[in-house]
Formats: sequence, structure tokens, C-alpha cells
Amino acid sequence: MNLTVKTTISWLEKFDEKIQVNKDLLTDLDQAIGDGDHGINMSRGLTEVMKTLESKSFQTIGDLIKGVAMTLIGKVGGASGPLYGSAFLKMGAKIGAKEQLSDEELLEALKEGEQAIIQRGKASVGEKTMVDVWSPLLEDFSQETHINWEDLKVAAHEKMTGTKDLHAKKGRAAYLGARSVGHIDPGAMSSYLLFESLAETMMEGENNNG
Amino acid sequence: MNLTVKTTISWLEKFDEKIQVNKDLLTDLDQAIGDGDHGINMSRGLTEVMKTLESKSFQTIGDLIKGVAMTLIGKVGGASGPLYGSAFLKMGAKIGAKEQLSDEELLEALKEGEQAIIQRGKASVGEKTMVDVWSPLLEDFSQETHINWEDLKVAAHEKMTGTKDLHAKKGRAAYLGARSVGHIDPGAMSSYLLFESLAETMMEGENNNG
Amino acid sequence: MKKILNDVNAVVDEMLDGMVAAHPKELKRVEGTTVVVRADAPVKGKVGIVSGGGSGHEPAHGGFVGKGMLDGAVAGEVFTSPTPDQVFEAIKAVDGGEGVLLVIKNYTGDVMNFEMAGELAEAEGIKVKQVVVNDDVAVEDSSFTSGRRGIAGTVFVHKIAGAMAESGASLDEVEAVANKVIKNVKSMGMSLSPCTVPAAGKPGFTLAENEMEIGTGIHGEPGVERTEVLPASDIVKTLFAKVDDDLQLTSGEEVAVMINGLGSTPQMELYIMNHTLSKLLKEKDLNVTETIVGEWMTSLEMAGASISVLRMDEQLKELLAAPANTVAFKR
Amino acid sequence: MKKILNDVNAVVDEMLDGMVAAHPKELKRVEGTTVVVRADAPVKGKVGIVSGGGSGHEPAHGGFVGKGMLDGAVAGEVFTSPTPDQVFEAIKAVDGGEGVLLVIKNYTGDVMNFEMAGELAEAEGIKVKQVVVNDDVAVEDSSFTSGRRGIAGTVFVHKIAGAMAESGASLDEVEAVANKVIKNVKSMGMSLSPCTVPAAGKPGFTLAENEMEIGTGIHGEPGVERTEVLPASDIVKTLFAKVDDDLQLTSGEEVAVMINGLGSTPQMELYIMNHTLSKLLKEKDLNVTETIVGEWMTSLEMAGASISVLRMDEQLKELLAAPANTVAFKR
Ligand SMILES: Nc1ncnc2c1ncn2[C@@H]1O[C@H](COP(=O)(O)OP(=O)(O)O)[C@@H](O)[C@H]1O
Ligand SMILES: Nc1ncnc2c1ncn2[C@@H]1O[C@H](COP(=O)(O)OP(=O)(O)O)[C@@H](O)[C@H]1O
Ligand SMILES: [Mg+2]
Ligand SMILES: [Mg+2]
Ligand SMILES: [Mg+2]
Ligand SMILES: [Mg+2]
Repeated sequence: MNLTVKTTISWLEKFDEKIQVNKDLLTDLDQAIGDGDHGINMSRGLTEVMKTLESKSFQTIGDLIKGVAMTLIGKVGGASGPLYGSAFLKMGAKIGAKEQLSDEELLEALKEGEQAIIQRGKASVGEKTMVDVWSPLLEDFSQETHINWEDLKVAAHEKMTGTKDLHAKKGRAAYLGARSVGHIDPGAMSSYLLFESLAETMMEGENNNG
Repeated sequence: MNLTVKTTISWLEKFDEKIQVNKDLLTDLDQAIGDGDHGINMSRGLTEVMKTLESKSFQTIGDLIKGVAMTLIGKVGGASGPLYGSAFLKMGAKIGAKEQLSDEELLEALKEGEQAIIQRGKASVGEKTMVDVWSPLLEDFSQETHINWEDLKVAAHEKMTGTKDLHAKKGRAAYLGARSVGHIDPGAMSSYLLFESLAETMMEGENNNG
Repeated sequence: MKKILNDVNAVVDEMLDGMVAAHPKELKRVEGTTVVVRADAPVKGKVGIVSGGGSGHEPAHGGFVGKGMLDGAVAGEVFTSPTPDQVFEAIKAVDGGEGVLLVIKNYTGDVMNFEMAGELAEAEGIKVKQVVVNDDVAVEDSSFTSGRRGIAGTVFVHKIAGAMAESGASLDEVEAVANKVIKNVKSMGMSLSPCTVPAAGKPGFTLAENEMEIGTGIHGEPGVERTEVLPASDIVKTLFAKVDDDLQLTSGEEVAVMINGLGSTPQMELYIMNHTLSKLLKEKDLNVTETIVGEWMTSLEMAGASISVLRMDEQLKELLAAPANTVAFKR
Repeated sequence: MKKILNDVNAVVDEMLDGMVAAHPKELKRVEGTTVVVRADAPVKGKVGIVSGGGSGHEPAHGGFVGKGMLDGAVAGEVFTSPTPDQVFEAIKAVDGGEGVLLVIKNYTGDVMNFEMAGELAEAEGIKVKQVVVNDDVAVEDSSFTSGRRGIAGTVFVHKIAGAMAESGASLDEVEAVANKVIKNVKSMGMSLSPCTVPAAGKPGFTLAENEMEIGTGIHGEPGVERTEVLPASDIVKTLFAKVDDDLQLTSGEEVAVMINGLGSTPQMELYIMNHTLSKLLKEKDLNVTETIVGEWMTSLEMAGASISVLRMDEQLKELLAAPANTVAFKR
């Protein structure tokens, strides 16, 4: 199924829902190895994204995603604000005036987003950040022309839980040194929710369209 | 039995012991309706009194009691320091160069102490302070030439517990208004210990001397 | 009890030592005492001002020693009035020949101990006057009891009497302006949690998770009323209503206000209180000449705050704005 | 959670409102933002200095806005870096034509958000430089990680860079002296109890009644080691040893020190810490030019404290002693 403006909105709505439901979980994860605000930050940001989507209408996926980026940059703060914000900004720029995206085009856009996160945050794979969901996940699917969304969801979940065993080198958890091991990275969890939302949206779309 | 320099010292030693044993109780009572330092204040003061008694020798009861007064004034602080200090100061002045005190003379000296407390603190009977032990107790025994110390001890205990039902008008407990009712006044408790120590010292002396 | 300390019986001594070590240009300690005085004390030809009380209210009182405020501060044990001999040492150390004003907070112990010290000083030929601060409207004002407590409003007395003394005024004049402040300043506080006197080792009272106490004293004395935890705006309205009730402020008047944290209340919360307080004052058409927010008269690590309002006139405005250079209060 | 507040989502807005209402002569708020600037901003011909970060560290950073320190402070949500647009607003509001220095505490979020703001400002033709404070020696200094955190030592950067800017220095000169301070200031903290972010509603970590944490960050980030509660003297020795290890102080050197309370630690305990610290410094034959004790960079109502040591030279001495007139820090 191609991604459209409408399904992009569904994706973001689902992401918002999941963030709100998991707000306390994200906060708990961040309390364990950070400063305990990741749930609050993401919840505030997505609430604002929903307001943006309600108050404006977007003709192209690129504009929509850029609008989301600006809201995230302006409302989330912390480390995750600039990271998600930059990711969406670059994704939006890549997508441009398109009204539909094939799986391949979507993967390319997501890859742009991943690069933006790495550029902004300077973290590499294995440093226990959201990068440990984005990079290996997109790597796994980089050759696909048709994504099996169930597989992607499962893979994203694996990457997310995989951060548990890592020793943090970037972000606040790095200050904990070895004590960071044994906890899932909160940003990895919110990134998982992002990909899970996307996968579920795409699967619903496929089911509806037969 | 007449009070001598030696029995006065025994009295003070016993008082010190009781204060140290009841330090937490006094503090608890003061926490309920005051600021929670009465046990600490009295404990510090009596520890210093014991040091004074060790480091100096006194020829007369008056000098001894005055020495105690100066230590209390200089070491207790709070409301109880000036009150007990003034009481002992005036008692010492009244006793003067005597080396022995009959029960009558002792009662007279204690009466001076009571007057000093009232003069310094301006509290009357019924205002839930140490005055509610000193005044009615000395009044009860004012006609005696030979004190029954067991009776005095029992009477002092009664006066002390009697402060429980009073509504405080002086001291920190007064700020509590009606909420002060139901708690024994800490200064009444320490005053009871003072009289109890005196009574027990006198009874022991009587037993030893046949 | 969790505290950063060594020996519960040495807290006052070590605190004073650490304080004088930190501020050698500003403060010195009278040797062998619990008294700190201005490094340049006694100031010849100036009325001296001595205040103090139990410790545990820091920065009061040592933090207010310096040019334009106090000449000396006497520290008692935690929450326990200092003894007369210590107060007497302070009086002697700051007397510059023009006499000494004692600023006493109205607690039976403080009044008695400072009074006795005054008697000792007068016996040695030092002119001494005393003023007794009783700004806490939480407590009933009755001549049948010991009356109202002195709390954060005392800092206004220190500041204004200090400026008056610095201007070269006589002991009578300094006393008069101190009494003017006392008459015109009213305060009331509340607490969300108790504090622990080190030597006691346990909190002075307990409050349930949903309870607060209105009218708590600065020594952990229980307050006058216990309620559920109210929103900041209601807390401020409650405290201000009592203060205003007493001051009877009228439209167009000028006031200075203080929001004083009791120890562990973050500045964030104090400013949130002012968010409401400044509106209330505006609604009443009062002119705020100065708003002082911070921790001035604390109660160890108690959570809570008090509000003080001082009715101003031209003289008080000038004196409050006059320079002060103390460790904790600079102007 | 017991706090004096109205709406957990409005704490920053109400705080800023209450702050500006309290200090209208000193501060103004850039309308519609979480930025407070000097009442006279922008100061023509002077380099502007902007700092900020998450809220909950009061008096940092708004309390340091004023002549001789910061020109503007940006407040994020509690413990959350402010967003680039807010920082950009601050830059625009304080730029007096000579450019703006951003003083950033080294946290990934702060660095990224301030950096993005700097990019926005440069795109509009405003000269912007940034310095990143990383004084916390509790954290390993490694180029493979995000490096050390910025904590209380930041206040020295504010004060000294602020004095330099006030003197009319250029943006490069102000940047240079800020970096000199950063290179020479090291800090380390500890905590006895956690703090609660209002919107989170529960403490950031838990400590048993007999536990303390060494190396805790100012956002309630867990520290580097948990021990039983140590006496004040051992706490100070532990913290100072780590700081000294890094600074490698040698006999005869001059230092300025700061003992910073994290929120609910009474001043009494901070001075008790200095009782030991001043002795350690003397034993090492170090000359203390200034000791600053109080709450400067807090962590809401956390109990605990940090020690900062700044190696001095003539320039730093002069700039640290220069006048400053901010709400929280006056010289
Ligand atoms: N340098 C970085 N690169 C990529 N992701 C990072 C980096 N630093 C932090 N993160 C991510 O951000 C998350 C924390 O976000 P959040 O709690 O909102 O911000 P903050 O750490 O400023 O409080 C971490 O769990 C991690 O996934
Ligand atoms: N005006 C007074 N007259 C007589 N006794 C008083 C007066 N005020 C207080 N007291 C006594 O002092 C006791 C409290 O002593 P303490 O706790 O040591 O001092 P403080 O009240 O200053 O903390 C009270 O329980 C009461 O018995
Ligand atoms: Mg976080
Ligand atoms: Mg008491
Ligand atoms: Mg007391
Ligand atoms: Mg954060």
C-alpha cells in the first residue's frame, strides 16, 4: 500500500495514541537511566502535533511531515525534540511535494530521517540511543521493495528490547556508565512506538483495501 | 532529715539521671505542643551542671545552688533556661551561707524559686506551664513543718498530669490554642522530675539514717 | 534523619566556623562564643544592632550581619534561644558608644534571655533598648497570652533599623523606626512537611501525604489549622486574607512584600505564589514598592512558605532601599 | 508529591510571571515566550549573554539576569532543555549589535537546541558564539561519550563572562574568558534524597534511609556510586578529592570555591561542609579568594550539595569581584 496524506495522518494519530498510553512507561524508563521526562516531553509534543493537524490542512506528505517537524522542534525540547524534529524535517524535505509514497520511497525518506538523527546527535549504533532502533531496522529492510509490515513491527520490537543490554555512551544514560545496562533506552522505546504505529497503519490500510 | 550540701548534690545527681532517662519523653512532649527541644535543653543543662559539680567544691548550699543557677542560665537557653536559672538563683540567694536546711527552710527557698519563675515568665496558675507544678504543690505543703516526701512526690505527679487538661496561655503551646489540651506540658514534666528527685533523695536519706 | 553533618551536638559551632571561614572579610566570631559580628565591629559612633535566636533559621541571623543591617548575631542551639551570657557578649562586641538595639522575635525564651542580657549590659553602663517582633497573624493577638510570634517580618526590621543606624541616628530613633516596622508588618506561613532538629533525630510533627498545615511556626510548632493540600492560589489567598484582615490595607497604599521559603520549597514555587499574590495586590489597588522572594527566615528543611506585607511610608521606603552589604542580603 | 502549585503543566509560565511581577525594575519577559531579559535589554554596544536550560534549577538561570551577568535566560520545561525557537527569541532580544554568547550546560538536549537556535540567529545575521560548560568530575571525561555534565560551576561562567561583557569586551574576548573559566572550574555533588518533577508526580529515584548517592546530576540523574550516609567531613573529602584530582591544584595557588545547595539542604549544613572544606584548602596551602555558599544551581527540592573549585588568576579575580546586580546574585 502506498502512503498518502491521509494514511500519514492516521500514522501520526496512532503514534500520538501510543505515546499518551505509554507516557508513564516512557517516564519510568527515563527515570531509571535519565531524568524522567521523556514521556512528558513526547506526550506534550504529540498533543501539539495533533493540534497542528487539526488546525491546518496539508496538500502534500512533505508539507505535512515538515509541519510535524516544526511542532516537534518547537514543543518537545530536551534531546528528543531536536532529534525527532530534525528527522521529520529531513524526511519532509526528501518527500517534497509528493502525495503518495511507495514502500521504497518511504524507506528512503526514513533513511534520511535516520541520517538527520545521527548528524544532530552524533551517536553511533551500539551507544544505547534511539539510533539503535532506527539504523539496524532500516538496514534490515533496505533491500525490500515491498515491506512486510508485520515483520518490520517484530524487528523494531527486537531492536528496542536489544537496547536493554547495551552500555550507554550517549545521552544522559551515559553518565551512569555500566549501571545503564539492564534498562531499555526510553528514546528507543518511543522510536519503536513510531515504527509500530506506521506498521499497524499500513497493515490496516492493506486489510481495508483487500 | 535536713538538706545538706551532700544531699543537695545527691538531689541534683538524681535529677540529672532522670532528665537523661526522660530526655526523649520530654522532647516528645515538646514536639506535641512546642518545638521539640525541651529534652535536649534540659539534658544539655544538667550534663553541664554535673560538670560544674565535679570541677568545683561548694561549702554552702547557697553557693552550690547559685553555681547550678549560673550553669543553667548559661547552658540551657530557650524558655526553660532563664526560668530554672532564675529559680535556682533566687533559691541560692535565700539560702545563703547555710550548710543545712530544715524542711521549713527548704520550703521557703523553693517558694522563692517559684516566685522567680513567675516574675520572669509572668505566667499564672492554670496557663499550662511549669508554674502549674510549682505553685499548687508548694501551696499544698506551705503549712508543713515536716514534709511527708512520699506525699509530696504523689502530689507533684498529680499536678504534672493535671496540666494535660489545661488550655495553654503561655509559652509556645499557647500558639496551639485549644489544640494544646490533651498533652502534658513538658516543663511541668521536668519540674515534676525535679521534685521527684528531691523527694526520693530525702526518703533515701531518712532510710539510711534510720 | 538524613543530614550533612558530623556531630549533632556540634552543629552550631561547626556552622559558625564554616561561615566565618567563608566570609572573613565580612564577618568575625567573638572568640569562645556563638556570636558573629561585622568584621569592623564595633563601629564607633553608630548605634549597634544585635539580633539572634535559635539556630536553624539561616540565613537569619548571621547572614544579615554587615553594613546596613545587623552588627551582631547570636546563635542559640537549634531552635533554642541563646543564653544571656552569649547575647551579652554580642552587645559588648558591637557597642560603639551610642548604645545597642536588641531585635527580639517574640518567643518567651528569646524575650527572657535577651532581657537578662540587657540587664547585664546596662549594669556595665551600656545603653540597651529592645524591640520585640510579633508579625505572625496566625496566632491570636491577646494580652492574656504571650502574644504573636516573630517570623519572617523580622527581616524587614533588621533591614530598616540597620539602615537607620547606618545613617547616624540615635538609639531612640533607631528603636522608633524599628517599632514602626513592627507595627506595620504582618506575616503568615504554612507548611507541607515538617523539619528535624538534628539532636532530636526525628521530625517535629507529621503530616499525611494529602495534608498541609496553615499557620505553622518557624520552629516546627504545630500550626493553627490542618487542611488538605490546597492549590497555590488558594494558599496565597488564605494567607493574604489573614494578613490583610489585620493590616486593613486600603486602596492606593504602598506596601513591600516578602515571600519567604521555609527551607525546602523550591524558588519555583515561591514565584508561583507571587503569580497570585501580585494579582491580589493589584486588585486591591495597592502599590508594591518592593517584592522580596527567597529564603530569609527558614525552618531547617521544612517545606512551606510565608507571606509578609509591610505598609510603607516615605521613610520606610527610603530605608528599605538603602544599601546593605551582608552575606545574605545585599542592596 | 507535595508542592505549592496550581497546574503541573503551567508551572514554568506561572513561575516566570511571578518572577517578572516581583522584579519589574530588573527583569522583563519577552512576550509569548519563556525568556526573561534585563529590563534594559538589548544593551547597545555590549556583547549579550544568554544562558538557560530546563527549569527547576532556580535561581538559575533567570535569577542571574542583570547588569554584570546574563542578558537573558531561557526557561525550558522542568528539567527539559528549551526549544530552539525560544532560545532564538532570547538571542534576538539581547543582541545589542556586538553579538551574543550562549552559555550552555553540557547536556545533549541543551547543546542541540541551543545549537539550532544559533543557526537560526546566524541566518538572520546575528553573530553567535557558544561555550559548553562541563564541570562535573563525577562523570568520566571521554571523547567517546557526550562527556561531562555542566553543573554549579556554570554560575562562575555567568559571573565572569558577564563582567567581561560589561567591561566592553568583544564577543571573542568574552568567549575566551568563558572558556578559561570552563577549563579551570571543576565540581562534584552528592544527594541524600531525590526530587520530583511536577509533571512526573513521583521522585526521580529512591534512596534508602541510610543511603546517599555520590555524583548525582542536577536533574535527578542517578549518581555514580551509592554509599551509606557519610559524615559531612567524609562527604567533603570525597568530593574535594575528585575535584582536586582533576584540577591538580598545587601549593600557593589561588582558588574560588562554591558550596551549592541542591534545594532542601539547610544553609547550616552547607556551612558545616565549609568547616571541613576550608581546612582542606588550608592544608593544601591554597589561597581562597572567595567562598560562595548558598543555593545557586538547584535541583528542585533535592537534598544534597555540590562543591566547585575554580583556579584563579588575576583576570578571573578581578572579574569575579566586579559588580553584579541580578535578582539572586549581587556583588
Ligand atoms: N546523542 C544522541 N543521539 C541519539 N539519540 C539520543 C542522543 N542523546 C539522547 N538521545 C535519545 O533521547 C532520549 C532521551 O530523550 P529525552 O528524555 O526526551 O531528553 P533528555 O535526555 O534531554 O531529557 C534517549 O533515551 C535517547 O534515545
Ligand atoms: N512564661 C512562662 N512561664 C513559666 N513557664 C514557662 C513559660 N513559658 C514556657 N514555660 C515553660 O517552659 C517549657 C518549655 O521549655 P523549652 O522547650 O526548654 O523552651 P522553649 O519553649 O523556648 O523551646 C514549657 O513546657 C513551660 O513549662
Ligand atoms: Mg529525559
Ligand atoms: Mg521547646
Ligand atoms: Mg526552643
Ligand atoms: Mg530532560
